[in-house]
Amino acid sequence: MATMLLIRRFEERAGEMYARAKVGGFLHLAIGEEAAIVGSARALHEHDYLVSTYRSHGHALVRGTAPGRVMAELFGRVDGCSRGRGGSMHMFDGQRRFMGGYGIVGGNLPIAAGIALASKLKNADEVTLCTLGDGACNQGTFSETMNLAALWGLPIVFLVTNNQFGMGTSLERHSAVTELRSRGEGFGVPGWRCDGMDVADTHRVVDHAVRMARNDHRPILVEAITYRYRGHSMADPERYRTKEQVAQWRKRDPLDTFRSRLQSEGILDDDRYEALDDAARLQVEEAVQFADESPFPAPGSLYEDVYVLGDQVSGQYSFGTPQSPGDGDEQPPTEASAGEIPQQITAALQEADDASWQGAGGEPEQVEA
Amino acid sequence: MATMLLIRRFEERAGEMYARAKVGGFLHLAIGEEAAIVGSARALHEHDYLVSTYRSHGHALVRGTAPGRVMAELFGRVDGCSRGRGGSMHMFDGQRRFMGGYGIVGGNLPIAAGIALASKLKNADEVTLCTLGDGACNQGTFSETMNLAALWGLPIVFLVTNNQFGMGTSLERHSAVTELRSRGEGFGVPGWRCDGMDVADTHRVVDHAVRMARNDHRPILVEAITYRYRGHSMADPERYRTKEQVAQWRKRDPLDTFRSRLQSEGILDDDRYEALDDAARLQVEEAVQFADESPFPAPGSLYEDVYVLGDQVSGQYSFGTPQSPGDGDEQPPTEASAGEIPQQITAALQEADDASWQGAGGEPEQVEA
Amino acid sequence: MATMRYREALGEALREEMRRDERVFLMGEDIGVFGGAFKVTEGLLEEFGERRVRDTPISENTIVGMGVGAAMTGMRPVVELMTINFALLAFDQIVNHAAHIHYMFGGQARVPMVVRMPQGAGHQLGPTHSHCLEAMFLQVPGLLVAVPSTAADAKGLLKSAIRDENPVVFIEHESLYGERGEVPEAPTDHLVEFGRAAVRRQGSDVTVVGISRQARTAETAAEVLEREHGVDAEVIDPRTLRPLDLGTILASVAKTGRLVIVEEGWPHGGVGANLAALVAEQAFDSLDAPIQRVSGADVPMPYSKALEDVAYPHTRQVVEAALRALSEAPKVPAG
Amino acid sequence: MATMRYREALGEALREEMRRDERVFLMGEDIGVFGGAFKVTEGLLEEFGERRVRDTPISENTIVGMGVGAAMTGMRPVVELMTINFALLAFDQIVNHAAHIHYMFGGQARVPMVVRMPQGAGHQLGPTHSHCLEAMFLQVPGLLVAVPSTAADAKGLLKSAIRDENPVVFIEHESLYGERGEVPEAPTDHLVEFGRAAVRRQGSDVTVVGISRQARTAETAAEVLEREHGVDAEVIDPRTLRPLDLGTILASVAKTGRLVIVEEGWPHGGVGANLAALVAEQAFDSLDAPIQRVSGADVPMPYSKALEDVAYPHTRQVVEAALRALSEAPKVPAG
Ligand SMILES: Cc1ncc(C[n+]2csc(CCOP(=O)(O)OP(=O)(O)O)c2C)c(N)n1
Ligand SMILES: Cc1ncc(C[n+]2csc(CCOP(=O)(O)OP(=O)(O)O)c2C)c(N)n1
Ligand SMILES: [Mg+2]
Ligand SMILES: [Mg+2]
Repeated sequence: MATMLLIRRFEERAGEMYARAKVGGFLHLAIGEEAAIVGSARALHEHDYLVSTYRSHGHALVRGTAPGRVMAELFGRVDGCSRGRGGSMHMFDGQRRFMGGYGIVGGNLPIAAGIALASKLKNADEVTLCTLGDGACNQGTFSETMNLAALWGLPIVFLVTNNQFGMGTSLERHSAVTELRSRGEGFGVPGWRCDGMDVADTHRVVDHAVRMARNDHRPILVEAITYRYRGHSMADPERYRTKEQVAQWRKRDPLDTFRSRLQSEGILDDDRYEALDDAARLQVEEAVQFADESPFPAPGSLYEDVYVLGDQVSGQYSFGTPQSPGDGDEQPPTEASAGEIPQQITAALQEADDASWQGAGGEPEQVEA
Repeated sequence: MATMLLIRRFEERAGEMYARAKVGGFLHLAIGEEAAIVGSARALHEHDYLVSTYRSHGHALVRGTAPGRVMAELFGRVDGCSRGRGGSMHMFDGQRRFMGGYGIVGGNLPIAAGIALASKLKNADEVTLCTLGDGACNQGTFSETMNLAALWGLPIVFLVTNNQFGMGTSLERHSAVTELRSRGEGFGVPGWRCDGMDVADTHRVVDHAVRMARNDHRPILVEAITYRYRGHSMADPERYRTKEQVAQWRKRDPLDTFRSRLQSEGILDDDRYEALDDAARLQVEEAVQFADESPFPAPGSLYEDVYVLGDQVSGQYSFGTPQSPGDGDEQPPTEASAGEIPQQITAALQEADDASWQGAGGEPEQVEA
Repeated sequence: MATMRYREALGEALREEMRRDERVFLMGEDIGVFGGAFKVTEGLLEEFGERRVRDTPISENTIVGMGVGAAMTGMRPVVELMTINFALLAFDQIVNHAAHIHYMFGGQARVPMVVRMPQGAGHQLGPTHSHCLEAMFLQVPGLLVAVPSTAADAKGLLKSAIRDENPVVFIEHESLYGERGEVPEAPTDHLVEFGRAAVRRQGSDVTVVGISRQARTAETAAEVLEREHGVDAEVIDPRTLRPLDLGTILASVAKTGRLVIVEEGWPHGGVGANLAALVAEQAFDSLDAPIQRVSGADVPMPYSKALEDVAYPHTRQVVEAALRALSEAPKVPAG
Repeated sequence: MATMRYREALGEALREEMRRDERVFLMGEDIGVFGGAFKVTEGLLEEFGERRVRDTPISENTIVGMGVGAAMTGMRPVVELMTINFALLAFDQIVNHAAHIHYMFGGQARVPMVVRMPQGAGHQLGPTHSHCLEAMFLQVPGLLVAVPSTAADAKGLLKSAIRDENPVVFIEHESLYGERGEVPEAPTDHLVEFGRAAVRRQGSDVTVVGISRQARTAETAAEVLEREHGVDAEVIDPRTLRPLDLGTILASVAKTGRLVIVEEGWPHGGVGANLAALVAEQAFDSLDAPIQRVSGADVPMPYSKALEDVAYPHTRQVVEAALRALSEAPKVPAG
C-alpha cells in the first residue's frame, strides 16, 4: 500500500511540476496502473531484473530508487537517476537492477531477453521481468522475442500492461485478437491473465509466473488488465474515449480497492491509511526539494559518456562542430528557459490557441485538478 | 504436370548454367517444391496477385512468364524479366500480376498485404497469394502483417512453404512452435495445413483458402509441408542434414507422386509423360538459347530507371562520381568476366580449396549430377 | 494568400490531394481518431472516413511496406511515421524496398508513395526521440527527400510529393508545426517543385545554407549579421536534398566566396559534409575561405534543457560561423 | 607470422577471445551447424558448444537487441548479421539502443558488444544484397566503426573490438574473405588499436585514402601509378571510421597537397564526402587541387555483371582520379 501510494502521489506531483514547467519533454503517467506495477515487481527477488517502457516512474520507485533521484531526473538535474540525460522516458538504476525505461515501443523486449540470456549463460538464479503495453504487442520485436525466449528457454516473464489503449487507439482498433495473453502461444510462450487493478491478484499470478521462469527456465506472458486514468502523455485531449468510461474504471481504483480489502480484513484502518498517505506525500515533497536543489548538468559535460574512453585509444571519437558547444563558455540555462516549452503550452492553453509545439500528444495539455 | 515438369527442368538447367558461369550471384532452386508452387498458384485467377521470395523461378513460370525471359534474367541480359537488374532473387512480371520475388526474408509480407489493401480499397475482386518460408515466420514482419491483415480484413492468403529448413537451420532449431499453421492464430489469422508434396492436396486447400479470402475478405495462412532437394543456394555443403533424410523425401517426389496418381487414374501413360517431359526440356532449351542471344545491358544504361523522371523536375537526382561510369566508354564485359565468380567456385571445388568468395552458402558449390 | 501554420498547410495539402485524387489515402499511428500526434491530419477522418484515413497498429516497418505494395498496384499512399525516430524500424522497407523496387524490376514497377515524418530536437525528448536523420536518407538512390521549412513549402512540396511517381521521404520538423506563414490558397493549386532551392534573402558577403528548421535559424542569423555586424548574408534553403539544386548554391558561392552550412543532425557524415564536399569540388576556385559547418553536437541528444540547449545550433553559432568565414582574407582582394 | 585468409584471421580472433574470456559468446544466423554463411565461424561450434555459439532464427533486430541486453549485464556478445543488408532491419537496436544507452543512462550502463557483418558488391547479388553502408553507421555517436581490409587488421581489430567497452559495428567485406595475408600468430596477442590509420605505401605526389575493400584497390592503383605514370602515391587505410585517425591523413595531405578518396558506397553523403569536408576544413591551405572522390555509382546495385562492373570502383578509376588531382598546377611550385 505504501508503495502504491508513493507512486500515486509522486506522479500527481510530477504532473503538477510539468504544468509548472519544471519538467520538460514527455511525461507519461501511470496513474491507475499502480497495482499492475507493484503487484508484479514485488514478485521479484532483489537480484532479479526489471525492464520497463517510457512509463516507468513507478518501476523505478518500486525497485527502491530514491524518489528524489527520480524527480531530479524529471527536472533534468545531475542527481537524476540517469544524470539528467534520459528524462521521464529513460529512467535507470542499475544498482537496483532496474535496467531501464525505454522510449521505443517494443525496443525493450529484445534487451530484456538478452538480459535473461545472460543470466542463463552465467548460471545465475535470476529472472527478468519485462513490461510492455498492449500497443507494443504489435511490434515485430514482440513475436521475434517470444520465439527466441521460448526456443532458448529463457527465465523471463513478460507483463503486458493492457491499459486498453495504445496512445489514442483502443485495443480492438489495433489488435485483431484482443485477448493478448494468447499472443505468444503460437511462438511457444504460454499466457495467463490477471486483474491489473488488484494488486493481490497481480502479485499472485506474476509470482507464480516468476517461479516457473526461475525453476523451469521458460518464458511466460502475463496480461494484466488495467487502465490509465490520465492522458497518454501530458498533452492528450483524450477524444478517443468517453468521460464515462474513465469514471467507470475509476470505481475500480487500485488504491481504493486495496484499501477496502485491507480495511475489511482489519489490517488497515483510516488513521493508518492517512498516516501512510502523509508519509508518501512527505517523501514526494522531499523529492521535489531534492530535485530543485540539484544543479543542472554543466554544459561542458555534454560530451561526457558518449563513449567509455580507454587510455590508449587514438583518433577522434567525437566530432565537434567548429564552434564546439560545451567549451565552457556557456552558462547553464536558467530555469525559465529550461522549462520554456511546457510553459508555452500552458500559455497557449490559456489563450485557447495551439502552441508552437505540443509533444507527441499534439494537444494543449489538459491539466487535471 | 506440364508446369511442374517445366519448372523442374528449368531449374535443373539453371543449375547447370550456374556451374558454367552463365548465371551469377545466388541461385536458390526449389527442386522438390514444385507441387507447393503449382498447386497454390493455380488456385488464383488471372487477375489475382502473386508475391514470392528469392526462390521464385517457379512462381514466374507458373504465372506464365516466358521461360526465355526468366532464363535471360538469370543470365543478366536485357530481355530478362527484370531487364537484368534483379537476377534470380528479384524476378518480376507485372503484366501477369507476378508482383515480384524479394531478397529480404520477410520483406515481401508487408508488400503483399499492401497489394491486398489496394484491392480492397479499389473494391476489386482480387486475392493476393504471398509465399514465405518456414524461416521467414520468425521475422517481425510476419506477426505485424498477420495482425494488420486480420484487423483490416484483407483478401490475402499466406502460403508458408515449410521445407523444413531456413538455410542450414532446421525447423525445430529456429522455431519454438513447429506447427507453423498456428503461428498466425494469436494475431487473428487461422491456419491450415496441406501436403506440399502433393499438388492436388495443395491445390484443394489453397483453393479453399483463396475462395474464403475472396468472398469473406479475410486472411488465411496455409502451411505446405515440403522439402527442398538441393542446397539452400548453389553453394551449400549441406552439413546440416543427412543424405538419408534427403533420400527419404525424394521418395515422395512431387513429380513422381503426381505421375503415379495420373497413371493409376488412367489419365497419363508413359508415352504421354515422356512427351510432356520432352516438351518441357525443349522449352528450356529454347529458353537457354533465347537468353544466350539476348545482349547484356549497355553500361550506359546504368542510371536508367533509378527514378521515374518527370519533364519539369530540376536539380540533381543522381550523383555521379567525377569519373561517372557508364559514360559510354566502357565495353560490355565479356562472358568470361560476367561469370568470373562462379567459375572461381567451380575451380576451387576441383582443387578442394575454398574460393575467394562463395555466396551466402559460403561453400564450394556441390554440383549434382 | 492566407496565413496559416505549417501543420495546417500540411493538412490542407493532404485534404486537397485527397479531394483531387481518389487513390490518395493515409495510414499511420493515431492519425485518425486521435487527430494526429501533431494534429497534421486533424479533421481528415471526419471528411474522408476510416477507409482513407487509416489508424494503424504500432508496426512501422510493416505499414511502410504496405504503402509500397499499395503504391505498386495503383494507389497513392501517404504513410505517416509518428516521428523520424521510429523510421529506424522501417529502414528495410524504405531502403531495400521502396527505394530500390523501380530499378530492381527494370523500371516495370513504380512506388509513388510518401512517407511523412517530423524530426528535430528542442523539446527535451531525449536520446531516442530527437533525431535528425536527413543525412541517412539522402544517401539512398531511388528516394526523393524533402525538408520543408515554411508553411508554403510544406504545402507545395507535399502536394508535389503526392503527385510524384517516386517514393518520397518527407521530413517535417517538430518545432515548425506551430509556425505561421503565407500560403497561396485554393483555388490556386500551390505546387512547389522538387529540386529548386529558395533564396530566402539576397546578399553578397557570405552564403548561408540552412537545412530543415535551420533554414529559419539561418534567416534570423542573417538579420543579426546585418544589424550587428554590417554583413550582408545570402540565405538559401535547398528545400529538397534529392533532387538537390546545387546550381543555386554554386551561383551564390561564386558571388560571395564564402559558405556556411547549418544543419541540426550529427556532424560526422552529415548534410553539411556532403554539401561542403560538393561545393569544394565544383567551386574550388570561388571559395575564399574554408567552408564553415554548423551542426548538432556529436552526441545522443540529452534530455536536460541545460544540455540540449547547447547540443544543437542556435542563431549565435550561425552568426559566429559567418564571421569566421569572413575573417579570412579573400584570395583576390574584394572588388 | 603465418599466412592466412581474411576469414580465417577473423575466425582465429573469435577463437582466441573466446578462449581468453568466458564472457564472449556468439549469436547469429547459421553461424553454428551451417558453419557460417562465409565460414568465418567454422569450427567454433565444435570447440565451444551450442551454449556459446548460438544459431538464431531470422530475427535481426531482436538478436542485436539481445546482444545489447546481454552486454549490459556483463557478457561480451559478438552478433553476426549474415550481411550488412539485413542490418537495415536492426537499425533501431543499433542506433536507438546499442549506441545511445551508455549516454542516455548517464554513463551507468555499458554495451560492450560487437556486431559483425560483411558488405560489398561484386558478386552479382543485386539491389538488396550489395550494400556498402559504412557511411550510415559512421554518423552515429556512441558507435565505433571498423572497416578492416587485411587479414592482419581483421584479426587485430576484431580482438580489440571484443575487448572494447563500447558497441562496435565491425564491417567486413565479402570479397576479402578469401584474400590471404600475413598475420602475427599466437602466442602473440595481436591487437590493432582503433583510431590508427595504416600507411600502406609511402609516397610524395598524391594521397589516396581507401575505405574497406577499396583500400586494396588503392594499393593496386598506386602500383599502376608508379609503373605507368611515374607517380608516387601515398596510400592510407583508415581502418576505423570511428574513431578516425584524421591526423595521419592530414599529415599526408600536407606533404602531397592532393587527395583522392575511394569508397564503394553511394557518393551522396558518403565517407568520401565526410573526409573531403574534414580535410578541406582542416587543411584548406595545403590542398593544391580539388579533392577527388571515387565511389560506387549512385544507383541500387544491378545484378547483371555488365552493369555491376561499372557500378563500383576499380583500379582504373582510382588511377584516373589521381591523375586528375595531379593535373592541376600546384599553388606553390613543387619544391
Ligand atoms: C516504435 C515507436 N512507435 C511509436 C511510438 C510513439 N508512441 C509512444 S507510446 C505509444 C503507445 C504505446 O501503447 P502501449 O504499448 O499500449 O503502452 P501505453 O502507452 O498504453 O503504456 C506510441 C504509439 C514510439 N515511442 N515508438
Ligand atoms: C532479412 C534477411 N536475413 C537473412 C537473409 C539470408 N537468408 C536468405 S534465405 C535464408 C533462409 C530463409 O529460410 P526460409 O524462410 O525457410 O526459406 P527457404 O530458403 O527455405 O525457401 C536466409 C537466412 C536474408 N535474405 N534476409
Ligand atoms: Mg496501452
Ligand atoms: Mg525453409
